[in-house]
Amino acid sequence: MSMSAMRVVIAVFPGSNCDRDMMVAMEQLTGRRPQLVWHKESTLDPVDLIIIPGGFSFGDYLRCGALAGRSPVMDAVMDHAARGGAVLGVCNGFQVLTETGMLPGVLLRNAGLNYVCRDTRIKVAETITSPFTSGLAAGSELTIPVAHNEGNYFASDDDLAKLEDNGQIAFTYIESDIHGPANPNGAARDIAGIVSANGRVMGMMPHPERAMSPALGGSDGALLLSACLEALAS
Amino acid sequence: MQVVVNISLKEGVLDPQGRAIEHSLRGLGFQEVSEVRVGKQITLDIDESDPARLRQRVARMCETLLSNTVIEDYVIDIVEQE
Amino acid sequence: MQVVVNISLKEGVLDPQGRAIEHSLRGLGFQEVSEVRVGKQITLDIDESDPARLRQRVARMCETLLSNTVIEDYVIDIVEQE
Amino acid sequence: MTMDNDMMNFEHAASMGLSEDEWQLINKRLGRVPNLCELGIFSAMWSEHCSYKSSKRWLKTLPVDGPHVIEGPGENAGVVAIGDGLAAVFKIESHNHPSFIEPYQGAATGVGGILRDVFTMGARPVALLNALRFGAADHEKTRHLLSGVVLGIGGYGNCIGIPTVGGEVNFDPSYNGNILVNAMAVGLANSDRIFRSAATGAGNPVIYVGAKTGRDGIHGATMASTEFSDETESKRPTVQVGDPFTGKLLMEACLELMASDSVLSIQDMGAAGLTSSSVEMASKGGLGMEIDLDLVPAREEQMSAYELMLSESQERMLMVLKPDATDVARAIFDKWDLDFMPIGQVTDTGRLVLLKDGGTACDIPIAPLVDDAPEYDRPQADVPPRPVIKSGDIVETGRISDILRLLMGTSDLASRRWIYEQYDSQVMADTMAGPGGDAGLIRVHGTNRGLAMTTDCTPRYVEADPKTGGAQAVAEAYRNITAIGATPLAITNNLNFGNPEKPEIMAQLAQSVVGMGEAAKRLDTPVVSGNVSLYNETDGVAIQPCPVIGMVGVIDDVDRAIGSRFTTAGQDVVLLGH
Ligand SMILES: Nc1ncnc2c1ncn2[C@@H]1O[C@H](COP(=O)(O)OP(=O)(O)O)[C@@H](O)[C@H]1O
Repeated sequence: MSMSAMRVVIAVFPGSNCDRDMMVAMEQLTGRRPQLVWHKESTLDPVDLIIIPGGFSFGDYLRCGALAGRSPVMDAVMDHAARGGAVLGVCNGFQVLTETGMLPGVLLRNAGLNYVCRDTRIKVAETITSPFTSGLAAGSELTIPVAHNEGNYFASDDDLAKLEDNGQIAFTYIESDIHGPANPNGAARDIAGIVSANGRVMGMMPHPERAMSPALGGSDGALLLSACLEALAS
Repeated sequence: MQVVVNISLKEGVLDPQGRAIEHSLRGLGFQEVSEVRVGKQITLDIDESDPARLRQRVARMCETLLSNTVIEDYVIDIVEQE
Repeated sequence: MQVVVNISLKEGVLDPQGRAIEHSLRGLGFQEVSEVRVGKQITLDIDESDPARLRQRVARMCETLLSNTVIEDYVIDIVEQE
Repeated sequence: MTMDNDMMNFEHAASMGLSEDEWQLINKRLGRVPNLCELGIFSAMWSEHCSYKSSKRWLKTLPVDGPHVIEGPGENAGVVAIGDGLAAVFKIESHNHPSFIEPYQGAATGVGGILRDVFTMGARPVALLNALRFGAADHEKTRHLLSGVVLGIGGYGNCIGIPTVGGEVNFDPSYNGNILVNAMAVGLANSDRIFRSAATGAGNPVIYVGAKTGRDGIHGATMASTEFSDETESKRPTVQVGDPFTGKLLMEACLELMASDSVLSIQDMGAAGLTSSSVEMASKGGLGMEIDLDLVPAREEQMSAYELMLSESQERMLMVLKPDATDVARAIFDKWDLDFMPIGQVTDTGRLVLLKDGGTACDIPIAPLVDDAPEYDRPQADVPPRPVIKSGDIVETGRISDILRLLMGTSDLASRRWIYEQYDSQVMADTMAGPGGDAGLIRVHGTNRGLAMTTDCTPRYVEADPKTGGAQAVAEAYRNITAIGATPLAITNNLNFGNPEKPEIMAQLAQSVVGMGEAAKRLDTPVVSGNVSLYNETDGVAIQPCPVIGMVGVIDDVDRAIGSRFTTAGQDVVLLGH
């Protein structure tokens, strides 16, 4: 399958606000506009990739991602994942994935207690095995912005050890001269993104869809997304 | 002494969070739910054994920092130590 | 029936907000404070008069939505109706 | 308790901030004594905030026309053409008093309100800016107010998903008891799809949409028009709570509805809520309106007509639909889980008639509410401009590097990064330049065109010489827009001053508007929208005058925009001007 033949769906919740950004990014890479699916849909046609976008689904009320995690479309997303389908959650999407238990752990409020919007430098973990990152060199570094209030990844020590041992840590924040202190939110083991045990569900806090061209602050996001689309297509 | 402070929105103040939770609970089939309101519960250990003074100090903390008295009410509960 | 659900972070889970509040309180001269933890208090009206069934339904709400059992504990309090 | 239909006397009117003359005029126009609800409506409409009674005379002197101006002052926001059939829609508004009382909610609802002003016109908001003034950095309240306001701006803007791309913050002891929180929003629309507020067609349905009405913010417009004192602090329960989640749903629902060709006119419920929205819509259309208040979606029980009309609950709109469009519209609002309620109709009587509990709670002519709103030519006492300080006269007292370090550490020059990193400046993925430079720059989605925007004012210049200071604010904004490579187009402004009944304050207001107008004329940047915030005083002490300029410019090719950073070592540095 070529990238342009891929069927990509973006789930939209009331309060999602990076859904259009992700749609534009995907269209830029695949030449094809992904389908937006409203949260009230409980079934989905077969697709190659489902994306849970960033934003403030349901106003982030109760806990980020909690209310979205219980909406009908997530049943369909979980079915898709159970069949081995690929799912990518960015920012609020990552929070939704942990809330449904599709990914372990939880995203707590930033250690600094403030919302933080800035570029971060992240590194592709050496040990990761997942189609989402197979197109990127292990250990390579990317500059991608974050924008969140709850990105502080937390999991029990056991879960963290498991993530590490199984090669489920996808990205970690690293130090950089330009972008300041490495970890913007206090995340355990500097985790910026993780994958599920089978490698086919990924959650990440940084926003690749915001780094799609040099004029808009860099194109490392395009690099990341096109690498994962290519791997998923092959 | 352990003290629990419950902070709730004043009556009449909009509670969008409560509304969203109520909506979601009903969507999940809990039709019997209404009037959901969300408040905060703050637990503190306080090194003060005189109950009157303790209560007075905690009230001061509520007024100066813990609660936003413009829109919130607070209730102080002193938990007896085991 | 009115029900109050108190949701608190499990022991061992970092509570940056509690820490920040503690820090601020001490900064304001409340040196006697320690161990500040912040939880949620959710109040609901529930149309169910059988106490056993009521408690069971609310527990279901907590497990499915109100609390995240990875990091949170919950306690259900049934408030008697006046 | 006073009931809606109880007849009022002058004491009641005075407690609502009306003067003896204004009270007499109301009686004359009605031919009788007003009841509580009617008096509440007059006092809100004639408040400084809604009527511009002290500033109108001076606002009229501002240049408002230009070849690219599509809509000047008078609508919810100004509109200018930016080429390719597109228009920029923008306005700035203050939320000073509420933000001092409750910084988080005050600032958040300020952002929510200005966004509604922009999407009411049919534009999708694409950027936010702000202009903030706080007391001395070491004043006991400053830290709390600053962090609350910044959290509130981010809390609303980040959640609703509009990038905050610029702003300014300064500190001065004159703001210790009265901070300034001005929020600006910029939107994009098709030039031929601009929505306006004038009601049309007697018999057409009047629809209420959005959140329910509660008792919050009753009489906010009057509060914004009085000085602060200890007593106002106890009026606290008037604070409204913002709900950006509902705000987002309302924005999407309204934009979806506007695309469906159902809306005849639309108006957001801002200051004075249902009162100003219904009166303005009817008055601009030269028509009347009849509303059944029992149909207004209410959050609380037993709300009186007075309370329903003056509540400032957030996230609400009023619109007139095409008669056969109600079903289409209802389906859209159902989808977004928002209230949708036909509450009345447009009439040709020229009267505002409110029904409640089977009776009439209000029946008054609309024209006097707007046309007879008092207009004052308040006396001015010119204060001679302070002498100009010549830079050559300043004696250097230390090493230049120490002085530089000292300057960079002052609250007015220190880095603003702590503030703007709390704002999402990139959502919508079109931000070419966010906070931290001269102007914000947003790519017009799907094109190579860009919109540049900035907010500016230097209060101490205005205080030293109001006319020059007013002009300087325009010039500074102009420089910021041009520095990024864009062509300045038009201005919105927010006039923040003390009590205009004091002649020296009135002089500041009037003269700075004159200076602003002259500069705007010379630079070809007409004023297309704005807002006035007076009575910024606490216990008789006025703020430093702060007429904020918000300016928008356009650049045809964003690839030609210029940043403000040095990009490589070895480049020449050139100083222009003198
Ligand atoms: N300083 C000003 N300069 C130019 N126009 C102004 C100024 N102040 C207010 N206006 C205009 O007067 C009209 C009424 O403003 P306002 O009462 O703030 O509207 P609303 O409350 O509906 O947002 C608006 O069209 C606004 O643009």
